[in-house]
Amino acid sequence: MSADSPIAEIGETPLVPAHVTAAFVSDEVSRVTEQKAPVGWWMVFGVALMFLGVLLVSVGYLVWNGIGSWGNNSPAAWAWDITNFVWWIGIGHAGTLISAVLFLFRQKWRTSVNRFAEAMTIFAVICALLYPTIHVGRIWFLYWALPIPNQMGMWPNFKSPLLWDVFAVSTYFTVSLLFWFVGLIPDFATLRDRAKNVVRKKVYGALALGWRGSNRHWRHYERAYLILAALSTPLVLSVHSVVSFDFATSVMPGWHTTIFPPYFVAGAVFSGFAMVSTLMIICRQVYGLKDIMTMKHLELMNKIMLVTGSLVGYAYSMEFFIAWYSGNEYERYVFINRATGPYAWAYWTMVTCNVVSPQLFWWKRLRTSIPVMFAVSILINIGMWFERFVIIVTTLHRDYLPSSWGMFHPTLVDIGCYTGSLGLFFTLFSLFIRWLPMIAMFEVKAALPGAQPSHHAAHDEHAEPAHGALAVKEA
Amino acid sequence: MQIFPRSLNYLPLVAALGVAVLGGGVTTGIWYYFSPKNTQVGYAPEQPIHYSHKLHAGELGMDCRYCHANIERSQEAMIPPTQACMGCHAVVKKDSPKLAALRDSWKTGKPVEWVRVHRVADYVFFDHSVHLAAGVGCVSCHGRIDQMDVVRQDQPLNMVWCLECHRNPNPNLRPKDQITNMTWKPSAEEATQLAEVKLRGPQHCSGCHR
Amino acid sequence: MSTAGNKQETSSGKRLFWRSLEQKADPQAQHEEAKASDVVKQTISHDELFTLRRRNFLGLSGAMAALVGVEGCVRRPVENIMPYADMPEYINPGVPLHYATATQRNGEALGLVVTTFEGRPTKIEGNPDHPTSLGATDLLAQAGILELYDPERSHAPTHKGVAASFADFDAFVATKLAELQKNGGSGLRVLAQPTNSPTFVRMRAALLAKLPQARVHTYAPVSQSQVLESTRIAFGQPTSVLHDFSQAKVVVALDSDFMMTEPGSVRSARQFASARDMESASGTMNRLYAVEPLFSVTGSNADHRLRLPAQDIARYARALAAELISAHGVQLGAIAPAVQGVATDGIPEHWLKAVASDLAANTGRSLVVAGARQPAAVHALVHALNRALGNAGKTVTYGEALDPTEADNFASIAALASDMAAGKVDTLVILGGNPAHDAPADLHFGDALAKVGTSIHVSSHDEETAALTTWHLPRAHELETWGDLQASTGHYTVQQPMLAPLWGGRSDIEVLGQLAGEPAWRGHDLVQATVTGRGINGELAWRQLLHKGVAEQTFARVLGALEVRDGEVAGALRKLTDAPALSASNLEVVFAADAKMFDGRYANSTWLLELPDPQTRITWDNAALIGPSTAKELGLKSGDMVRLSKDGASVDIVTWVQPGQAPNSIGLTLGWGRKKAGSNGNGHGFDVYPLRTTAAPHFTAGVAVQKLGVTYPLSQVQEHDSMEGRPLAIDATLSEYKEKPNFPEFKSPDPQFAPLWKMQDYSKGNQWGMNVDLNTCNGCNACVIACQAENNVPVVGKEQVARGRSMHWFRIDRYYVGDNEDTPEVAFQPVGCQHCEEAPCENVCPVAATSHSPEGLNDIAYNRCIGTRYCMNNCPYKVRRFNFLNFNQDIPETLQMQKNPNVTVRFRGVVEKCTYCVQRIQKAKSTAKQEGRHWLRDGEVVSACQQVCPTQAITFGDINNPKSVVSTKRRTDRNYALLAEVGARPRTRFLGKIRNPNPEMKS
Amino acid sequence: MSEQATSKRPVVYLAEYDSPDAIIHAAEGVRDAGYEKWDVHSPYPVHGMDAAMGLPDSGLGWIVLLCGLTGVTAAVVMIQWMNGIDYPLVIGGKPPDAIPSMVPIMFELTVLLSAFGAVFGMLGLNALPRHHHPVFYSDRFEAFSHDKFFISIEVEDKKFDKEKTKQLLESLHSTHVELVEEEVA
Repeated sequence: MSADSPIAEIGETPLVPAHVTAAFVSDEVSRVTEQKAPVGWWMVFGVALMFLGVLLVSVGYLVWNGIGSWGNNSPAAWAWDITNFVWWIGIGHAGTLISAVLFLFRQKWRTSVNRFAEAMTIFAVICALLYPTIHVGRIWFLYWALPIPNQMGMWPNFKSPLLWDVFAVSTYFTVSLLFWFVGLIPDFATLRDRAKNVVRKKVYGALALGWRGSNRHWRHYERAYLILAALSTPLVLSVHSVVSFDFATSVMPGWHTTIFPPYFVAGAVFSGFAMVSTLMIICRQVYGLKDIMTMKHLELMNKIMLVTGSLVGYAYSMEFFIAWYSGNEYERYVFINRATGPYAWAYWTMVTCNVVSPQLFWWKRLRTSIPVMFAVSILINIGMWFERFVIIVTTLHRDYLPSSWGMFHPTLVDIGCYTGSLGLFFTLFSLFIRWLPMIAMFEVKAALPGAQPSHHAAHDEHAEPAHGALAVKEA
Repeated sequence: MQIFPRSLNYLPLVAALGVAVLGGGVTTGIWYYFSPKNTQVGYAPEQPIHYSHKLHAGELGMDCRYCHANIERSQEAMIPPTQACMGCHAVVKKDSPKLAALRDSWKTGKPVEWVRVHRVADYVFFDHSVHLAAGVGCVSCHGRIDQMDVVRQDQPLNMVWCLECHRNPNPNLRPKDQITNMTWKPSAEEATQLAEVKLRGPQHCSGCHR
Repeated sequence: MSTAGNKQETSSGKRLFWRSLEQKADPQAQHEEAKASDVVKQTISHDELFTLRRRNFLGLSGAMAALVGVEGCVRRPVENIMPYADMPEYINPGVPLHYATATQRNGEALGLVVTTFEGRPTKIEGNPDHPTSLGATDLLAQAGILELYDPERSHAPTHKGVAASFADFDAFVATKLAELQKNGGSGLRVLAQPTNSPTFVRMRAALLAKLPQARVHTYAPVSQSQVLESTRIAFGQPTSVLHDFSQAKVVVALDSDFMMTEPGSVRSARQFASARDMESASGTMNRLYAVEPLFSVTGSNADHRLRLPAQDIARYARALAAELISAHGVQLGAIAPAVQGVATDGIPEHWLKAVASDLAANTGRSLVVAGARQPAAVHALVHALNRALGNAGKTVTYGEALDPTEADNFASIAALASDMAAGKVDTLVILGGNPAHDAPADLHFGDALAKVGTSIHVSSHDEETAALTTWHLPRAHELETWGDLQASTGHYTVQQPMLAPLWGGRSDIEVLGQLAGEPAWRGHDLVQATVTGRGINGELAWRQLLHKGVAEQTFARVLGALEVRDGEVAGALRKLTDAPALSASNLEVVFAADAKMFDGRYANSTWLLELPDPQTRITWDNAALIGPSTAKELGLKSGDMVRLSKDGASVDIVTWVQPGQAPNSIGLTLGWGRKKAGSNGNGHGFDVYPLRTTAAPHFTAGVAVQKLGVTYPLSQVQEHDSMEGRPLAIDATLSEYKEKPNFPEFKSPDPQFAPLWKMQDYSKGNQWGMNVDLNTCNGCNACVIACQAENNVPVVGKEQVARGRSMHWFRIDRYYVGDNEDTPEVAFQPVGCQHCEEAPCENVCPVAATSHSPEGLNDIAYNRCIGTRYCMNNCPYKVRRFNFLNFNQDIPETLQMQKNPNVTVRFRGVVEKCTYCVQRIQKAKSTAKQEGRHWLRDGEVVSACQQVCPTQAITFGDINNPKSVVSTKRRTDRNYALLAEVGARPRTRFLGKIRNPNPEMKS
Repeated sequence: MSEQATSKRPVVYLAEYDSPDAIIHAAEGVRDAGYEKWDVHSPYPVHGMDAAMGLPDSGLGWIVLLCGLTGVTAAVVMIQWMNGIDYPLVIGGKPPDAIPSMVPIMFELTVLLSAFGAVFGMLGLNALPRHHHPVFYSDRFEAFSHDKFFISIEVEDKKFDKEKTKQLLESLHSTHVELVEEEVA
């Protein structure tokens, strides 16, 4: 798995400078939620709100007027709607991956990133869920897709990948949300105990559920955390696999491919990490959290992007090979059409952004340069959107019968629905930054040098799985 | 510093109970009140003319097909034309004030505006003739019309209800000559014969939706 | 639909039906027609429920589902059922009745059977007993039903643009007649369209007898004048020409689109197809040579096609004649010298040698036909050739022409126009037609109208001419009035009204009768008089005539093989001057009747506007068709606006680069660009009449093209012409077929693999399947409209079509085959839902809105669909349509009356597609069950597309019944499945196309 | 402040520590002294503390396993009944009760219910949420979520003795020992 590459160098040098102590951590992190928001925050928040407005208007018009407000047509019955869905879902993968997979792999450096990434996951999934919801022709009957007893005696069709989606994505959302909240409980307690005014005290107090750091609690707590991680790991892999089934189980050339599940997962991790580092870079600049989100963290993430980016590139080439090797003329045409047809520009944008740009990270200088990694992460986000666009639209617009070939042209409402979702995402995210601890304080504390009793490593094997998860191997 | 009162510790318990009770209540409520059994059955609007099936079909024992004449040949059970009523009421009760509306219609040629009682959704293509041909009696869907002074909807007429019979029609089957008989009960051997019938109504979409 | 059915009971239907029945029963009823139509108005207007109901079924149901809660408290909205007050005897609410009638089409009668629900006509079919229809119809006839309900038809007479009543008009006529009778009717002119109505002819005679000074002119923009003229030349008398393609082994079509726009196309297409049917006893196949400027439907079906400018066709005809004489000793007598030594440049040699020898080898079994566009001399030569080749009396016969005046078509209107200009016309009666728009431009008919004392215009719409005339009378639709028609075969049909005129209105014969001072001038009386005049006496005979839709005896005198007057023909041929050769600087334009608009009279029909042109696949517009090489020379691309000008007249029109178009020849189709056709037709396409002159009404050279530098957007339903080498519409030559009869199977083999799961058992009961014979399908698109009419398929408009949202359930894909884009071959492939047994669309629907019936139908329940459109993606045939917007919003009441009550009208947000006309299947089953049957007989269910098909290319039925037609078709070698390799096991299968090229034609 | 107030009743001893090492030794002390109703409070899970307190392994896993099994069963039963038994429709020519297409949802429901089991099971075992607790009377205690460590011994413990317990805690090098009292109702 992509995450185990950096293991070796972790133990060697500490991730955080010496002056970072438990107290320092809670002060630094809580500060963000306690002080006035900086100008930068207000700017981001304002713009985000504006685009949220755009979203509301576009969606309102869409529902009122019908799907025809979009550019979708026959043959391209799906276009930007599902493109955006898959894009957001993909982004929504990094969070759980970081908090779950890296957790299982004992990657202690995750501690300063995971809270952040999980939040991003949840907001991304919210944006993703928007599209399957509004893309249906009769949204008021959407509940028919759920197994609810009704006077028609009808049930959903469990053979439909779309229904698997419903279950997969909603499960993913719920589990991520629980995971996130569980992680937040002890930090809520911190905020509660630091709070000066009573309102803050009561609000955070309520959220903290009366947490008192009891070791009898920590015991179950850590076990729960471990189990959630163990559950989320296959879940995170399954979700994008299921999303890829929407395409892989169809009969469309260019969709009907066995490579899709791993290919989609890799892509998801790729785009997810890109989005995380974009956001991290912004936040650590705005809030000067350079001591906790260190360059080392960013570098490690860049390495993962390099790996997954290359994986994705491999998938692209393999698709072509298989299409050629299959000898199926329809399959072959689709791929030739992708690279040379009317949508070639989209295809090559995708390749440049996703395969070429991350290769810069082979060089340490580039991989540790803030401007470079920021630019690349943005490029990757764009590239991954185009990947989904290419998969969906270029396959549909020219399939089996040339008589039915056509082109897709987006409308204003299409654009509104997409940019609007970015508005929704950043609104939620800036609210999170403002009011919640963006770094898992108790986890960082636990992972600090000297945070754990010195002589006990020896005689507590029985508790190893629980504690070990958060424990640090002393150098 | 103690922020919350001790009593708040009961919150989880209370919340759990509340959710259970409320959720259960809402579910059963919707289940019952929103079901056609409740919303549809018993609908008995007032008609422009107080026509009593109780009197005509019941006491006078007129056959349904005297008025709903085309029912064995058409998907629609026709509502009798004024003409049909006048067939008798030109002589019987010819001056009854109750029949004023009828006589107007006959004079002016303007139809009597009856209020629809039995209604299936627009996209359901129900065919009377087929059901009669299969041996489903009027009473199965319309109830004891012969006892209704004012026509009332007797069955929910929703999809689940249709499907019940389409899946197992035998309880509603009867000899073709008994179709309009409201009180027919199968004799022992008739019952066994009918139990034999392998008839099944369509359960695929286009059976009823086009 | 039961509820809807009741609604219609209450709708205008009831009253109307009764009236039409009564009319059948009682002639006198006619006199109340005016009153009747008032009743109609009321009954329609007070029927809002019907409107509401009809507008958006699913909309309501959606609301219904959403509002159950509310209903729980307040019950449900009151809904009324309005039964008949006094019910007509035959009527059985919910069960349709069928009436036989006929429609006039381009001087030919087309026998029809009309379906009516409680007096509400909803669908037109062909009359199997009628020789010109043989049970089939064409797309214009199918669209007739929409025309009937067109809410923009004239609603009332107007006098000087002010609404008036028929009473006013009658008063006016009375006074006018009085003064006309004094001067014997001088100054009275009647302009009528060519007719084949005996009653009309009778009335015209009566009028002229009563007012000897009056004159009757005949004009239609598209007419058979030159054919009649040619018979006058060749035989000394104007005759009708009747072809029998079923007997012709070799057909040479000279600029003749006999399958589409020529008279009797339905009959011709059927006969032609029958001579191509491989599975027929003979198993032999006819061969068609087409020589034409435009790429016509007929040309698309030719085995060999030579693209030649219209002006060169005459040259070719003569060269061919010369070749026949010299090489094959065909006797043309005095004609011979007139055809010698014609320049043959532009005509490949084998097109003379091979064609001539083919003709000569099939004397008596060949046929030469020429199109209405070609000069009389060419037709005369054709008559001579057919005579010389021994075809006369076999593959072509001549009959007495019912309306010889048509021969003078253009001369006649020219004379009228000059008289009008000279102020010689005091009263002008225009019966039908729209001369102000479609008369030759050089006559300036519109201006001339101003000089006419009183002008009376009788037509369906308040169109261009109506605006310029003193009086305008609504012209009753053919389904609204009594009339009669005589087919060129001599078969006689009485047109009976299905309903009283929706907005009043009179027929031509009525107005004519009125002018002729007939006391009983009502259509019914006039027609009955004609009928009795023809020796059909008594109520029973009359009723039989109405019932069967065609009289027992035929009336036109069949003249058989006539002697050809060689001298006259030669004379006519000598008059033909060889025009200078065409070039990019000396272009020719060819005027053609449009496949949809014809001459413009159907311009307001949304169905026709949205129907893709069979050849160009363009909707909602026409275009100047230019061949690829010529376009290159002129530097034009499809979509460029150009100005075509000649002698001061000019037309701005969009160009379309049309493969197969003759070099240096530009094809223009008539009937578009109407100014006052109605809100649908106005401003769609481009009016080309301004270029049309009495001198050259059919084609003219010396036209200059000027590129305007702007482009114009065109909406196409098919943007890609090539099959990309995929095995889709599979074809082979006759010889290939002979050695490998199952050739399609090699290209599209059925996958043979062991099933991964337990397959469904489709071995019991009726199993529905369809076969489409690509060999006989000629791509006329009638099926598309038939399906639209039967299944309430909505119209989406030009802009939506451009977006790729056309809703047609059934479409005809048109592919070009061959490398040279100037001379491609055409492959038509009709595609509807293939009803796959392992339907990919079903697997992916999350709500199971589409699933399979035990009889193998791919069902779709609109009311279950939530519109994820996943099924559309996963359909390899792309036959699923989605209501992207609410295309059924605010349909005018009268158009709602057209809707088929047995098919749901779909709301926005749901997917729809071909259902194999499941409503017809269910109807048949219902009947069967009433009769205690559980197995339907073959032919008991006929799909709409199958029923309309003139060539019987589509067969539908029970594939479980080994004796059914469809099963036998499936057993033939040519049978294959489209995209079989996908493994969806489609129920619709195709029969490979076979071309019959002449080995000697090595082009 | 609670010390000065009148008519108070002691509820818990709070002993404060600065380092993980200190607290873990102290915990072992208290454990060996045989107390039962006592607890350790730390800003983050302290490595080896369970052993130091002599706590058994968490039984949460079993709850999750149970929920997971419920999830997979629910999925199978639901799909088979809805598509296979109650209203079997022919979809794409496949058997209505086909197994393969059930797998994804079986998996998802397993995970979903397991997750619920893990979270709500944890809260259940921890008797959370519990917003009111004696330790919160102490103001110093608020530091537990910052960087301090505490041992709390409740009066309910049968070995609890105002003096002995205090001595024990002091003997375990507590930086500050506090008897938390609450007002008697």
